[in-house]
Amino acid sequence: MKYGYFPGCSLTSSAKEYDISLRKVIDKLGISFDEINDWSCCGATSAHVTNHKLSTALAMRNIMLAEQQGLDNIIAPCAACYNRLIISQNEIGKHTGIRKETEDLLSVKFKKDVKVFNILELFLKSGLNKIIENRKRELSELKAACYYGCLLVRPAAITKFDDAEEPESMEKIVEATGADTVDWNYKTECCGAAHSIARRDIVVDLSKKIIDDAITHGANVMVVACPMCHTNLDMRQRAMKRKYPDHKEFPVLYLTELIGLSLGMDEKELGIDLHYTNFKYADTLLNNSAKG
Amino acid sequence: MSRKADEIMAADTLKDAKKLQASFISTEPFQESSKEKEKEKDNNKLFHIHERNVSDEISERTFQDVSLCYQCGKCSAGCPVRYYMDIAPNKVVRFIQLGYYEEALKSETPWLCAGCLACSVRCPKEFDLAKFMDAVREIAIEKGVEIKQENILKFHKAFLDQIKNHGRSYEVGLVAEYKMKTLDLFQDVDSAPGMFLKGKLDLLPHNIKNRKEIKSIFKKTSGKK
Amino acid sequence: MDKQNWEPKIAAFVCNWCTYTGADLAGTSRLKYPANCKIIRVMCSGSIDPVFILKAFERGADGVLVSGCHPNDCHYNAGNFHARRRWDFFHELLDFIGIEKGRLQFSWISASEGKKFADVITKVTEDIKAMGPFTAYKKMNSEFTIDFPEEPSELPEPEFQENSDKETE
Amino acid sequence: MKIGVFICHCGENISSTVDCPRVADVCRTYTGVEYSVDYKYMCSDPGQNLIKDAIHKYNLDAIVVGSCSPHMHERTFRNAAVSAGINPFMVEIANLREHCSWVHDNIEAATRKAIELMRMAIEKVKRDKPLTKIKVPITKRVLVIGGGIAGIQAALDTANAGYEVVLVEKEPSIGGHMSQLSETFPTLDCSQCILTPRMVEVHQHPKIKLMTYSEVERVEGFIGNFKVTIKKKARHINEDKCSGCGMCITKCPIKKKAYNSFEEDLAFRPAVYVPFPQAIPNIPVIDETVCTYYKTGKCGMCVKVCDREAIDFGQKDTIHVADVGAIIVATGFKLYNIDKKSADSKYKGYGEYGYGKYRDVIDGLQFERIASASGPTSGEIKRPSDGRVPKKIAFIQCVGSRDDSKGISYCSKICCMYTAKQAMLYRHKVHDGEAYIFYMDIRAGGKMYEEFVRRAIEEDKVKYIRGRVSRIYEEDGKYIVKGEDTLAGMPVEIDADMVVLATAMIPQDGAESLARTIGIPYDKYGFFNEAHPKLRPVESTTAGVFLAGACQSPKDIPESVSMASAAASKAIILFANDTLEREPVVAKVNEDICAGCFYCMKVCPFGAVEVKDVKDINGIVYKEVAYINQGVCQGCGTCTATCLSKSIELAGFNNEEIFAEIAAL
Repeated sequence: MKYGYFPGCSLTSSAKEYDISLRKVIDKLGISFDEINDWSCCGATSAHVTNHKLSTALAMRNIMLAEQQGLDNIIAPCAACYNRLIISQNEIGKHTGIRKETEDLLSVKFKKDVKVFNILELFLKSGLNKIIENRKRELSELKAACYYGCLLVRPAAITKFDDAEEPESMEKIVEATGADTVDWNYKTECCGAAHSIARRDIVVDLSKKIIDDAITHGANVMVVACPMCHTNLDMRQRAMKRKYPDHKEFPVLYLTELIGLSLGMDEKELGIDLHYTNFKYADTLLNNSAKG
Repeated sequence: MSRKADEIMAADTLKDAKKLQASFISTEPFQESSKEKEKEKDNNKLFHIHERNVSDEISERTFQDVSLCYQCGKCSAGCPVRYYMDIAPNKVVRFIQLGYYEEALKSETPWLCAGCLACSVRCPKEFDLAKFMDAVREIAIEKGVEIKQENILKFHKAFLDQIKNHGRSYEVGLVAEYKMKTLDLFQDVDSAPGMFLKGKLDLLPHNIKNRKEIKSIFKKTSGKK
Repeated sequence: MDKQNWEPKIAAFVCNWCTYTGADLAGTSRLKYPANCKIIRVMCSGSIDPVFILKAFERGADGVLVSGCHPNDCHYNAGNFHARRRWDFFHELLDFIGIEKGRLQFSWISASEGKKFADVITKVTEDIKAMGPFTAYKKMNSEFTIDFPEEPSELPEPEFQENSDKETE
Repeated sequence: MKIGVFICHCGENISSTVDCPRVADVCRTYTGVEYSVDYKYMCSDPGQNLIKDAIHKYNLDAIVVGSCSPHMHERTFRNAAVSAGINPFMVEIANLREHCSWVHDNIEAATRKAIELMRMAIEKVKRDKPLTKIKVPITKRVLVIGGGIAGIQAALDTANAGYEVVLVEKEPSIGGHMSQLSETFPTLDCSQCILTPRMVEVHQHPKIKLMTYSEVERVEGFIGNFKVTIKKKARHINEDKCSGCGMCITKCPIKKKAYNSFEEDLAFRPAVYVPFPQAIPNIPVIDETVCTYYKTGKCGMCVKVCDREAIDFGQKDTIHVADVGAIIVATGFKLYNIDKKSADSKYKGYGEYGYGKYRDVIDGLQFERIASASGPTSGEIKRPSDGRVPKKIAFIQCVGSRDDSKGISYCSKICCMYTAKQAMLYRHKVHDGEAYIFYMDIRAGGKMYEEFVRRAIEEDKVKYIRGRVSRIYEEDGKYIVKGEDTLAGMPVEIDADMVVLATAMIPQDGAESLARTIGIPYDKYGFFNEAHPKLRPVESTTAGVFLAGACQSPKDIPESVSMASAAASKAIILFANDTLEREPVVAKVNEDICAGCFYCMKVCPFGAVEVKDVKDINGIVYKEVAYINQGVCQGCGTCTATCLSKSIELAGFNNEEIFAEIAAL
């Protein structure tokens, strides 16, 4: 199956490594993408918190482009984009008024039902055994805390793919890489999201709690599937360190990077060196054997 | 010193800078917090809030009636940013239910809502509180209510300006504009240079081809209700 | 016919336990709705024979409403389920024989939903008004003579119809 | 036929929008109408006399009254007609008040509609036929389904009135949920102490036939004449021989393979067991699913130790049939649990409270067992996970209840009270412990209830926090309960050692299928529906079937008991007559044209349709037709609409009558 690809703004800039690793991984797994031509911002956060018409129109513009390009399924790796796209679709599906308004705005008629998938669905659908078959190394030294954040599984009534409170799909994918997962409490707790710049204090506090909980439950790496979460959990660790001096650096990886590692790619290839926190798989091996 | 005097003091010292801002920022003229302006705004807007029933307006925009909420407080209990808010999220709903629109619209709470949807998925009445907060913010902007969490609004405006101009988010422009709007020049110094060094921030924006369309979307949706 | 002053004639077949009582409640609550609809009480919506409806159209009704208890709320446990199943088929049939689907409407109105009853009657009346008079049968009647054995022997039209305008003046 | 028409003004209720004299005048012109009059109050004595006099004077055969709803005064006018010598079913009511004058403003339109309504009623009455009430005999025996407190009370009341009772309970012992409770609100008296004497009384009562470990399989027949098939499940113990000594239980080597459901899974039970020591009857049951004998054919330890030779591995389920005249349904409730539910379930679980994965997050009944002196901890409050005494305990009310998103919109009614009681018990037993209750509203309507709650707050210092809990986490063996104090407007986090959830009361398993077996309606949750929410609260819509206790809606003990007594007295009232009379609105088959397709049999919700052989003069069956048992038929008429040959007619609403109404539209 061919997927349309909606990278979203973050993946072209602050979350470049997510884009890089995703492309590498899917290439290896034999999945192909068609980037949506001339895609624009999905309207995440800033638009929908201030102007609902604008946010629906921005999201639906991309769905419209996908439709025009003949794409039935699109994949939105950014959790915020994914959420905006499906919620907008749901809105226009449910309320004829909004549908009409949006169609008039974009001067189109939505015909097809373009399906939007998130990154977890992509890997679950394309088959976990693909990862297992192509695995070059088992990441058995890793104890991953799978962090879903808010927007991947909520609202469950619309996302319809996993449980909103006790999701398990990311664990399944991570376990396919040979890594261990930990059962922890803050899987779906919010990291502060778009407040990253305007209210960094909040983001630092919330992200700190999340990282601490992961550490308490024995994790040595956190896996995320959202560029906004990554920014908050990774980049904000410096600010965390300033506010909480005893904070120890904790690596945060994108799900695709983890899969990439298990497929035998190295950190540089996957863009892990672009993170603010340092992570080398070899170091983990060393650390663990030193402890053991 | 009284609060008003405080404001005047602040206004005086930052006056020039703010004028500069006003000329730079394309979205809306910065509202000077001088006494006259404040008064004028009050006369024009706030006292007319009751003219049109805000709760009806919210119901219309969100397709759910605010009377659904029975004030159990589960939303507030699970809200990750609850500790930073001035009033609990359920109280914002309460204010709207009872017609204390001004109190609700002036609250910081809607602006601090991170839209994580924890409240919406757990609400026993299936009331989508996140959506409700979106509508409250929207109406607060339209009514010209003074927004206490102005940095958050400025961030959103700066972000939308990038989208409007480029079609996609342009982070350098975003940060620059945000800084200009807030004059908070030192906040992200530890991350931005790092971003440049790591090659994550492009100095030039990614412009999409059909920027005309985006501009027209913005134009058509900016009309106030 | 003067389309401006035309008032539709609507027959409502309702069950004794839920909708009829709901209609009573609309009355006790003094809710107002158009006077076009006349109720025919049956014990259960399950006992409404499709022939009743055809008969109503034949007798000049412009619309028909069928209403019973909500699912699971039937006084007779399951009558309304049978009714529902029957109407699914019957709707198609109506369309086939040339009666627009909108002329026959269904609803579930419980004994406590007086407001809903008033709303439904108002809506049905508006819908039928928008559709205009139902003339298909009348036309047919003029083309063929059909013998209806059950037809009551005599039915004088009320005399006041001609005088009514004067009276209101 | 001579018809009399009577138009009521209802004071001004009708006449203010309907021109009553004009209606009467127009009606007078219709064929068959002999007499037509309007009057201020038809239902008053002078009004009724007016009707009676007119019937005599004009020799009327039928009357039509244009008045209020037939649900109001149909009976009044029928009685008036009867006293003047007319059959009550030759009376038709046109609803000019609720359906006309009260709902329209325009006098002209309302008057026209009134005339049309009258015209329809006149056309119908012309085709009405005199009907007589139906008489059926009564079997004076009651079936009580469910042996909880409601069933026990209903059985005892009926038996003490001198009627025989068959009490069917699906568990091995009667007692129900009440036997599991520690102490009861608002008196704090011990639940078992007040219940056990009642259980013994049931056991010893000569009029009560107790059938435990049994289920109702089938119900046929109708009021006064039900035939009930009961399956008695095999106990694998000969009840006549067993003395209840309990040796088999003590010696059974299988100790830890099955959870003790009486202890709400907080303890184990052997393969052969009685649910609890005071069980009635005190006869054990062998659980085939865990017993070694049924797996390997070996063991037989119980056989060896039983000196009465009561163990019977070969025992089979037996089927019993009982003839009864009335049925009292008292199947009670069960507790909703917070576990993850399957996608097709009408309920959803609480992921935010961990879907039941935290062992010290328990429900109200589990707490009852922990607090009960006969429970797994002998009444000491201890955590199920590690047996430590919790020093901080949080109670959460409305778990499931009043939560539309989980599929339950109603209030479970008893949780406010039992949570207050449990918090009180906790404070009595753990003096240095802290108790918090998260609530939304305290619903303490009842004698001494509010006082009881205040006592918990004022004397026992239980801390009430108004707000629903959003999330429970486990952290270092503590449970972090995240709430909001909506009164103070402050977020609250409690690090509790144990959390008790007051989960919703939902209908007992199998309630819906039992309802279908008996033929009674139930609501969307599975609670049985009463015939009228206010005036017939203990009757089901099926004649002769009565409801008692929490199977109808959540209830506490006193309410269940009063409802049980009410249901019993309903049965006793029924039995006060030897035969019973019914409204003659029933369906009848025209055997000459019945084609014998029996579609009517499939659709009849009451099983009233039977197969009847039609014989020729030589006694040879030449066709089968449908026959409708007049005692069972409730008169819904679904069969009439289904009948392909149009051979079924519903008395009082036959096709001819309805066609006449349609024709008069």
